[in-house]
This record gives sequence, C-alpha cells and structure tokens, in this order.
Amino acid sequence: MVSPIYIFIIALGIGFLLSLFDKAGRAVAMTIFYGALLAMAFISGQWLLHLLQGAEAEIITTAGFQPPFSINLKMGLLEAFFTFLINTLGFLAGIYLLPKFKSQKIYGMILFLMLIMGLNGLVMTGDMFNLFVFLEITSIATVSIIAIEKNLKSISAGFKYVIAGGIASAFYLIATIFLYRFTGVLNIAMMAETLNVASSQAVFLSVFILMIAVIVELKPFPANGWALDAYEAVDSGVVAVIASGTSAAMLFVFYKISPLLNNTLLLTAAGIGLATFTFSNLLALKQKNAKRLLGYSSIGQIGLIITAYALLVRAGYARNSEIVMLTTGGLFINHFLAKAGLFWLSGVVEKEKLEEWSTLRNNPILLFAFAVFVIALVGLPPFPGFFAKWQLVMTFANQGLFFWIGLILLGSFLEAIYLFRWLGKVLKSDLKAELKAKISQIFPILIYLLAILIGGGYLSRLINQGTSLSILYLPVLFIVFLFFIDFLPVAIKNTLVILVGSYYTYLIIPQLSGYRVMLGVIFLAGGVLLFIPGYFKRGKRTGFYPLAVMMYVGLAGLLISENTLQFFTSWELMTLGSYFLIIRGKKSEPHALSYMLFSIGGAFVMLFGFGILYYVNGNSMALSSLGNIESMAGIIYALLGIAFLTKMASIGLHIWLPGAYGEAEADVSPMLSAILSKAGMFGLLMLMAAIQTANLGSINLPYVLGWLGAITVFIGNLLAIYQEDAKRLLAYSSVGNLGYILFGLALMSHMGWLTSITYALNHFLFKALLFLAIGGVVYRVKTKNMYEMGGLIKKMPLSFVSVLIGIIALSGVPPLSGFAGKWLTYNAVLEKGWYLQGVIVIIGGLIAFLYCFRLIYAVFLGQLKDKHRQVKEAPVWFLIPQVILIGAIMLFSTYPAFILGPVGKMLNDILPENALIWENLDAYSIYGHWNGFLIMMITGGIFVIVFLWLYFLNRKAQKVKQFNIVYAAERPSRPELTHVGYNFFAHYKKALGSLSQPYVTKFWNTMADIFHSSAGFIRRIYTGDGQTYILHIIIFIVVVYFLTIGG
Amino acid sequence: MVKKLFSLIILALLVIMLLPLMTDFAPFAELSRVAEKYVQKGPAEVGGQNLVTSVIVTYRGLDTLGEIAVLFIATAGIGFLLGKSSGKHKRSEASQLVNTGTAFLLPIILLFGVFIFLHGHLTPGGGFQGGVVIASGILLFVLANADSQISSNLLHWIEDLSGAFYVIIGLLGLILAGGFLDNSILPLGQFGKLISAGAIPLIYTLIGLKVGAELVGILNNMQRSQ
Amino acid sequence: MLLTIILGIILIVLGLWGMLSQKNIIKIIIGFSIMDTGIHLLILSIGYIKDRTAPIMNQAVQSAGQVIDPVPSALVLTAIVIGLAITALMLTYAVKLYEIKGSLEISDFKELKW
Amino acid sequence: MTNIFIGVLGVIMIAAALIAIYQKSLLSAIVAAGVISLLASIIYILLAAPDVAMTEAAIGSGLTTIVFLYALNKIRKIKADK
Repeated sequence: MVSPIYIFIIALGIGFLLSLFDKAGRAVAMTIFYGALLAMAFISGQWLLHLLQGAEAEIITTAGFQPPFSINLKMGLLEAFFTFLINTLGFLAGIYLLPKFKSQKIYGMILFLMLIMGLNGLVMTGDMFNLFVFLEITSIATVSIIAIEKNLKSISAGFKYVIAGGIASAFYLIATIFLYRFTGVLNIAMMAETLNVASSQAVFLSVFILMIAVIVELKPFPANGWALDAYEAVDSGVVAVIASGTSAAMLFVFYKISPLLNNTLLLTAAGIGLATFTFSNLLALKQKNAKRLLGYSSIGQIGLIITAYALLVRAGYARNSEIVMLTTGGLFINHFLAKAGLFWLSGVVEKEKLEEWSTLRNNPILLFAFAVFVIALVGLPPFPGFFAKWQLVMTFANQGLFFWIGLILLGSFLEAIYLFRWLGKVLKSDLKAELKAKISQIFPILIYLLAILIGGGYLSRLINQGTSLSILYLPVLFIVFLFFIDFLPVAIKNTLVILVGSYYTYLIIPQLSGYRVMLGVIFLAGGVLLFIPGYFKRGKRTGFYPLAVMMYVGLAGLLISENTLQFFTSWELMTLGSYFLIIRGKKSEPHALSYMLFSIGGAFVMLFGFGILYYVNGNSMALSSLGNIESMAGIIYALLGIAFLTKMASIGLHIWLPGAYGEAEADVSPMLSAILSKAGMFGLLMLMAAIQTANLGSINLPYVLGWLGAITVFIGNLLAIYQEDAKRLLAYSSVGNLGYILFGLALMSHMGWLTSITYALNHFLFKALLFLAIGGVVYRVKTKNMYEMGGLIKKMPLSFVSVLIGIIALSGVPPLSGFAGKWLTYNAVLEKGWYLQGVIVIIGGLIAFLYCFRLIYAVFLGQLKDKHRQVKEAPVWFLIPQVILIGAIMLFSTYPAFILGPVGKMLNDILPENALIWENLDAYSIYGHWNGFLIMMITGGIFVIVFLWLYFLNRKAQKVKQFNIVYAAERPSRPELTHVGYNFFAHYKKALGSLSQPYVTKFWNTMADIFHSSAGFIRRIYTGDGQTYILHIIIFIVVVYFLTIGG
Repeated sequence: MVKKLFSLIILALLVIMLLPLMTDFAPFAELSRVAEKYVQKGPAEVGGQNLVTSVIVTYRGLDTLGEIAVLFIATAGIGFLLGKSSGKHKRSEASQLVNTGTAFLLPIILLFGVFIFLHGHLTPGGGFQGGVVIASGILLFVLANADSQISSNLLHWIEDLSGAFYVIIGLLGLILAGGFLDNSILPLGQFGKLISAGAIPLIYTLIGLKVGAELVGILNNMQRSQ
Repeated sequence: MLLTIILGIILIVLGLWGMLSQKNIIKIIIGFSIMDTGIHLLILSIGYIKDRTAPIMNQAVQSAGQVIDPVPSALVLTAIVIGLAITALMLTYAVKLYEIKGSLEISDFKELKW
Repeated sequence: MTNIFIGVLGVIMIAAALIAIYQKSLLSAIVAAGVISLLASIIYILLAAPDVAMTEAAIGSGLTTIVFLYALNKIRKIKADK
C-alpha cells in the first residue's frame, strides 16, 4: 500500500517543481501534471478498495509523534471515499480544462494541483488548526484559479469570494483557539472527547462559532450571495470543482466537527440547512441564467444534506451508521455527480440563458446526459437521489419529524419546477445554434453519466435489504437495452417491444389476483395493443421506445408491488416515462410541464403518506399494512388519495390533462387516456380496499370523493362541449369519464365498485378507439380543429364507424357496453342513497351526448372541405387495433356477464354484499334486471331494419353537390364561420358559462404567481454589492446565535 | 446611512454575542496537556532550545509545509491574476549611491537572514523571519540591478528547488525515521549548539530561502504585470 | 491576559466595521488586515500565562513551570504568514478590478446579482 | 505596570485603527494599519512571544505595508496610463 501521505508529497513536490518542468516544455509539464492527478486518484482508490475489504482505518502520524502531540491524518473508509471522489473529480476536471491549461500560464496547473491537494487535506487532517491551513490553501487556490477567466464578472466574483472566505476563516480561527483553551488539544477527535459543550457559555459560544464558520463555507441562506456570484461567473471547469469538490470536502469537515455539537447546535444546523434548501429552490424559480440556477440548486442540495445529517445524528443514529450513510451519502453522491456534470455541460453549451441550452439537441448523447443529470437532481428513479430521499423520508417519519418532511418535500417540489421547466425548454425550444463540444469536455461528462447510472443501481440494492426491488431489475434492464438499440428503425423496435411485451403480459397476468387482473389486462394487454399503431412512423423515433416501455414497466410494477418502495418506484418510473411521451407532442411543452408538476407534487404527497404509514405501522414498508392501520388512517387516506387523484385528473387537479392528452402524438394520446389514467384508479382501489372507513376529523372521506367524482363528471363533460379541438374534446371527456370511475369507487359498495371497474374497462375500450380513430383523422387532415373538417365520412368510412361505435359506447346508449355502466350506476346510487350526487352524474351523462354528437357531424358529416379532397383513409396500423377494440366492445356488450361475473367475484373479498345476481345472461339487482344479450339483439334488429329502410329510401334521394348552395353576399373573413359546427353550443355557454370559467386554472396560476413574486422579492437581498454580502454573513451569524440561545 | 446604522447595530450585537469569551473565561493558569509535553520532552525529543521552532518545524510541521504552500499559491495566484508579464517595465537606472550601498549592504543583510534562520532552533526567529530579511536583501539587489531577468530566473530556481527539497526532507523522515517531517533523520546533536536539533536548521534554511524567494515573487508579480 | 483579549476583540470588531462602513476596496482590505491583527493578538493572549517567559529552554529556563504555552505562538506564526498571503491576493484583486473598470468603489461591481 | 503599558498601547492601536478606517488618504491609512501591527508586535514581546513579535514586525507590519504600497503604486500607474 502506498501511504496516503504521498498524496500530499506528490502534489506539493510536483507543484513546487512544475514551473521548472515547464521550462523543458509545456508537454513535459502537462504530462507530469496529469500523472500527479492520476497518482493521487490511484492512491485514494487503492485505499478505498483496501478499506472496503474490511481493513482497519490508517492513522498517519507526522514527525513520528502520536496525536495530539503532532498533526495526524486519517485514512478511513469515508476518507478514502471522499478523497477518491475528489481526486477523480480533479483528474476529470483537469482533462476538461486541458485546452485552457495548454494555452495559459503554468500557474493555472499549479493552482489546480494545490486546490485538489487542499481538498484532500480538508478530508484527511485530524487537527483543527491544520484544517484551518488547508482551508486557506483551498480558499486561496480557488480564488486564484477563478482568474482563469479574466473578465470583469469573474474577477469581481473572485473578490467577493475571497472576502467572504476571509471572514469565515477568521471566525474559524477564533473558535479554534478558544477550543484549544478549553480542551488543551487541537486534535479534533480528542477535543470532542474532553469537551462538554454545556459546561459554560464560552464553551458553547466557541463551538457555535466553529460550526457557523464551517456552515458559512457551505453557503447558507442568506449569507451566500458571494457563492452564487462565483457559480454564475466562474469558468465551468473550475466551478464544477467548487460546486462538487469543495462542497464535498466542506461537508466532510462538517461531518468531522459534528461530534463537538450538542443537540441544540445540531438542531440549529438542521434549521439552517432546511432554510437554505427551501429558499434556494424558491429563489431559483426566477432564475434565467443557467449557471446561477445551478448555483442555487447546489446550495440548496448542500442545505438538504446538512439537514438530513444533523437531524439523523440528533435523533441518535451514529455518525457513520448505515442509515446516515445511505441517506446523506446518497443525496451527496447524487448532487456531486449531477452538479459537476451539469456545470461541465454549461461549458460545452457556452450559453447563459436556460432555453439556449437547446443546442444540446445537436448531440443526442449530451442531451441524454443533461436529462439524466436533471432527473437525478429532482430525485426520480433510478438515480441515487431517489433512493436517498426515500430512505430519508422513511427515517424521518420513523422519528416523527413530519414538519421537516413537509418542508423538505416542498423544497424538492420547488426544485422540480425549475428543473423540469428547464428540461422542457431544452427539449422543445426552437432556438438553433451550433454546438462545438471538444472531446476533452465530453469525456468527463460521460464518465459521470456512467457513474450516476451505476450509483443508482448500487444504492437501490443497498437500500432495501429484505424488500428487494428485484421485480424491477429485469424490466429496467430492458429499458436500458432499448436505449442502446435506439439507432434501429421503428419497425424492428416496435416488433421487439410488442413481442417482449406480450411475453411479459403472459408472465405477469397469472401472478395477479382480484381486481389486479382486470387492471393487468388494461395496462399490459392494452399496452401491447396500443403499440401496433407505432408501425405507421418512419425513421427511428428516437427515444420513444425506452420511455414508453418505462411507463409500462412502471404500470406493471404497481400491480406486483408488495411494499411501498416498490410501489413508489414504479409510480415514479411510470410518471417519468409518461412525461417524456407527452412532451414528444409538437406544442406540448407547457402541458408536459404541468403534467409533471402535478405528478411530482402528487408523488411527494404520496411519499409523505407512505412515511406516515411507516411511522404508524412500526416501520413496515409492506403495502398490506395499509389494511391494519390503527391511527392516522384519515391522514394517510387523504394524502395517498390526493396523489392518486392527480393521475385521475379530478376536478381541481385536472388542468394538466386537456393539453397533455390533446397535444400528444396520435398513438400516445390513447395510451395516456385509456391506460395511464387507470394508474390513479388502481391506487384508489388499493387504498379504498384497505381503508374502508376513513375519516379526517368529522369528515367522511369517501363521501367527499363521491362529491368530487360527481362534480368532475359534470364539469368535465360540460367543458368538453365547448371544445373546437377534437382531441381536447376527447381529453375533457376523459376527465368526465374518470369522474364516473371515482364516483363509483366512492360509493364503497359492491355495486359501486362493480360499476367502476366495468366502466374502467369500458373506458379503456372506447377511449382508445376514439383517440385512435380521431388520431388517424387528425394525422390525415393535419388539423385538430373540427371546424376545419367535415364530410370526411366518404373519405374515411372505417374511422367513421369506429367513432360511431365509440360514442355509442361512451354515451351509454343501448345496446353497447356503456349502457351496462349506466344501468349499474343507477342501481348503485339508489342503493347508497346519494340522490343529489346521482342527479348531477346523470345530468353530466346527458351532457356527454352533446359532445359525442359533435364528433360525428362536425367531423364526418356536412361539407367536405376543398383541401380534403385527396384525403385517404387512416393508416392501416391505426385501423387494426380499432377493429380489435370494436370486437371487444361488441363482445362485452353482448355478454357482459363474462366480465361482470368474475369482477363481482373478485370484489367479494373486499365488499361482500354481492348485489348483482347472474342467471345465465340476466343480471338481477334489487331494482330490476337487465340482459345484455337481449338488448343487443333487439337494438341490433331495430338497427338493421332502419338501415335497410334507409338504404332503400336513399336510392331515390337526390345527391346535392357541394356548391349547389351559394352564399348570399360575401365570403366570410374567417373560415371557421362557414362551418355549421363552429361554436355550436354558444347558447349553452350563455346559460352555463359561469360553470365553465377556468377557476381552477386561475387558482393554480395565482399560486404560481405568489411563489414567483415572493421569489422575485426575496432575491433582492442579493444586491451584488460585496459589502452587503459581508453584512449578510455577520447578520447571519448574530441572528442564528440569538435564535439558538433564545429558543 | 441607514445601512451604516444597521451595520453598527449588528456589530453591537456581535460584541454582545462575543461577551462570554471575555467574561465567562479564565486564562490558562498551567500549561495545556500538549504544551506540557512539549516543554517536558521537547528538548530531548526534538533537540531544539526554542520550543516554538520545535513546534513549528516538527510537531506541527505539516502546518508549516501548508503555510509554505499558501505563500506559494499566493505567489502563483498573483502571477496568474495579473496576467502575462509584459516586460515593458522600464526601471530607472539606479543611482551610484544605491549601487554602492547595495554592494556593501547585501552581504550583511543576507548573512543576517541566514543567521536568523540557522539559529531558529536556539533563539527567537527562524525561516519566516529570516526569509523576510533575505527578501528585503534581494529586493535591494533587484533595485540596484535593472537586469532582473537573471535574478528572476535564479529566484525561480531557488523557490522551486528549496520547496522540493523541503518535501524531500519530509519524505526522508517518513522513510528513515518516525514519520513525515520527522527531524531526527539527522542526529539531534548536542543540545543548544548550532548544529543540533536534527534537520531543523536544514529545514529552516530551506523555508527561509523559499519564503524569501516567494515574498520577492509576490512583490515582483505585483510590480511587473502589464 | 484578559486585557489583550479585549483589545483583540475590539480590533476584530473595528476591522469588521471598517469592512462594512468603507466603500473603497483598499479600505476594506485594510479593515480585513486590522481584523487579522486582532485575531493574532487574541490567539497569543490565550497562550500567555502570567509571569512566565518565552519557551526557550536555555540555561535560565529549566522547568515547565517557567514558560508560556508555545502552541499559540506557533499558530500565530502560521496565521500571520497566511494573513499576508490573503491580503496580497485581495490587493491583487483590487488592482485587477481597478484595471478593468477604473474604480475602487465596491458598490460599482454589481454586475452579478439576484 | 505591564497592564498600564499595554493599555496605553491599546489606546494608540485603537486610535490608529480609527485613523486607518476614516483617513481619506489611502497612504496614511495604510501606514496607520502598519502602525497597529507594529504596536501589536510590542505587545507580543510583553506576552513573552519574541518569535511572534519578530514575525509580526517583519511580515505583519513591514511586508504587508509594502504590499499595500505596491498595490497602491500599481493603481496609480494604471490611473496615469488611462
């Protein structure tokens, strides 16, 4: 083993001599320089391996004396890990900066080497004053190397940085000497042994000053203006080292001094961290400069890590216990890799504004890296931050720290807002520019990309002993595989996905039981079916398949989850996949964002709920424990319920849906509407089956859900009738339909659930059918506005038939399956006695006729537009699934018992009062009976008679030519005015207009405004004046002190 | 004005905060645990009369190495910040008086510097103080000799090599004696004599050279840039 | 010695006051260096023990009861040199800022904010 | 006796500090700051730390002042060039 001291010997020795080597040629100096960095990384890596195998930590004494008499260095597992991270970062950042080092003075390399050495020292030294020396080495080297860019911004940021660092280290020094007075040693570990923080006010104050000095170095809110300026202005290669490397070392310093802190001080640190996390993310909302945004995010992440660490230690977990390492370590490594990667990318992009990063689209690999880093920062699977955040919330919940969880989730949500807004802009912005990426820049980014992917997988295995995530491993591997073969043409990938999907369906469905079977069929068999239209696409359809499969993997994962972690991971995978599907639409960027925000908000609420569940149920992650909650059931119910309702787009949480469904690609909309929305339903089923009586205070929650469902039916359908956009019409219709499902579930009766599940299947069938048919039409006529269509029945007869059958099924008219749903609903309502809600639902159902009707006549009947004369029938790949769906609808309509019978049996375990009795094909309830077969036969017979009658009559009818009708005077200025279907229900709008006002949208917009304007207001404290920043630091120190001793 | 008043209030609060450090505090009455050992064993273990030197060079040698590094970084940083040396700095020709004075004074100043750092283990003073003296001597020399290219080259060599030798001596401690920067690689010698205390005089010489060269480097870099 | 501790803290606060009240960058750096001096004084005061001499073990001084603590002295030595390095670097920044913008007013450098 | 001496030095140091802060002329301010260090080094001798006193006098007082003056000189040169 090479002694760790050689890290310093190499760095110093070569650092001192580098300018002499430079005289022999820059190439010589550079070779030696990179050799030194590599050697440092090698030494720490070697120790990391050695210590991982269980070796003892190495204490390196200097000058041949034992501590506390001489300065000692330590190389334990954590030290090895941190120095390894720092030294590899040093090497990679060195490569990133290679072009600059080559052209600039030799000083650049010297300073860089010293900086990395200083960071190593911060990690390894065990002596308080020696720590100060390394602090200064790091600080001076950082400040000096900032001058690698000699523009005004960079230099003024550097000056603010050096002043702030100077004040922090001054306070550090004051604390150090007093602690030496109190303990008689400078060795940190021994100091901690002998020091009694509570023994006197002076001791407490000294420890406080020490802590606050270290925290100031970690850039707490609001004493961090200097750091933000540096993040914004300093060269990307350098700032990556500051954001990741320096933060890593300083966090480790905090870890090292933490044994000195008592519970009061730990709480103070946690509070500072949380305030930093929340406010940084809030202020970042207003940020338009990419690097400053990353700065805010960095500072926030560090704050979160401090909070997590301080609270866990305060709660009694050992400083190096597994839980602490998993949570803070996971958060840290996530931040470390992602932030360095993003800062490096900022140097490749060389653009300040967020949307200008869209140049990354010129390079798919870098774009992928960008997306991965951003998603990792938000804390989505499968990245380390996700697992760490999960573990953190569970552990906090275990300690009853719900207030902290709430604020952490709020901060995380704010972070998600700006990060996903950025991601969306990058994916969709129209700006075009060249992207020149040097290989020296790409290489480090790729390494970190790889590291963060591996890190996530590694952490996922650590975090769940006994509750393995293995159910997701193979599917996720398949997703990865799909990323690798993404260069293949659509036909191959589509076939592969359909084959593998079918096989997976075949494997999974038999494992399911109860209502899960039903949803399994919808999710998986339905999913495979809806891949068929994919064949109509040409080319590669880059990125579609891995992400679509990710959504389905998530959906399947929900069904087979046994514990909350599996469920939550699946939920997030599904969300992530669907987000990328939605954002593929041409104009879908804002809608995808709003979808993602509602989803993430919902997911965080769910996480909170699972946290409480974990707390209530004695640290059980089993989903089955939902069923035996002793206390707080109401809160868990409400939280999980809200989470599921976001996916079901209940009124109030629906504003993302119309845009998301409406703007998605032709074959994506049916996936979203017919399949994805059922995820929320599945969640509700699971929740309601487990907690059948849920009260929040005196409020009966299912009763609330019932009202919510009824109103959703009504408003959703009402809004649908005013739409001119065919796909949005279907989208609003989906809102209403999902309201039905919610209403049925909320009834909490066998009949209600039967209705709901039947309706879910039905909705899957007809909504998939309608979206496919309309999607095919839109694909051909290139517009979604119905007033630009018309008379397409002759051009697209098959699509017409599909839409016709779809709307009959939707509107609940006999003979098709929708009628069964209606009939069951009425029975269930009567049984429950929710008459008022029932009336609203029925009126809502009547409204559905209005828009259904429009789909037929505005699109297919009337005058054919001139420009549509050459339109062909929809592509065959759209028609095939339509035929299958029609077949299924017919079958279900004729023999409802095939489905309803088994579903009723499934429900018997949950809601035993089986209210529907089957006799052959007759269904009996206490209110009457119904025979699907008979209805089908009778209606079919009537239909045939009418059809034949019309057919014979029609032979005598005179065909009217289109231009037979002459306009009286002039041509209308706007084409839509010539269309009879335009604004067709204007008169209803007059009557019911107040109901269709976008109150909900206004509400959410106001919320967003409040956040943004408060961010805009608060961030004015960062005046840019270096002196003000000094004042901030001192105010911060004083105020925190008086807060600490005061409370 | 409001800001100043506010700053004043905050500083007043800071003073109130720091009060316990003055009121609730008793100064050392006895040596601390660490100091006790240094005083008791130091002369025997390290061999230097001046315990401050023993502490600086040996017990806390890593600090001192770091300190050298700080100076080194500052020199490099200032050179880096102020950009390329333009070489257009024209020095006015030094007067006869300065030249003669330098010729006369320089050896004395350098000797004095060397004296200070060689006696670091015996009397107050050492590498840093000696280094400053040497630096002032070199500055005088530079002032007198406008042809500074040679001197700056020489300075570079001195600066880099003395630093490297310091690290090497430290390394020898690791290999030959108890640990990095152990001074007992050379015999401790007779207590109180010039050639004693192991490698301390050697280390202090190197420190003195390096510090001297670096201090001159800082001033040179500040002076010469464009 | 309490007196010097108080003096040290006064100098620290005065230095901070200089940094907060003066707009000129050079003045701010002067404030910093006054603060630094205060800290050095503070550190050294901690090591002082009444009526003892410097820790130089020559013929006159033989026992541990006669000398002051050498550790703070050693620390201050290091701190002084580091202080010089930082001050020099700050001044270089000041020079550079002046070179770029022709001003030494700290409030003139507000390009980065929010 | 020592205390009185230190007290007098302290008063002078505080006065020098105020001069350093409030003196309009930068040159005087720099010199005043140097005086503080110089007086501090005298106190260091009284605190039985001759090593530190030497260092403070040489580096804290002497060299720091020189660096300040160099910087000031440099700024003047830049001003003149403009």
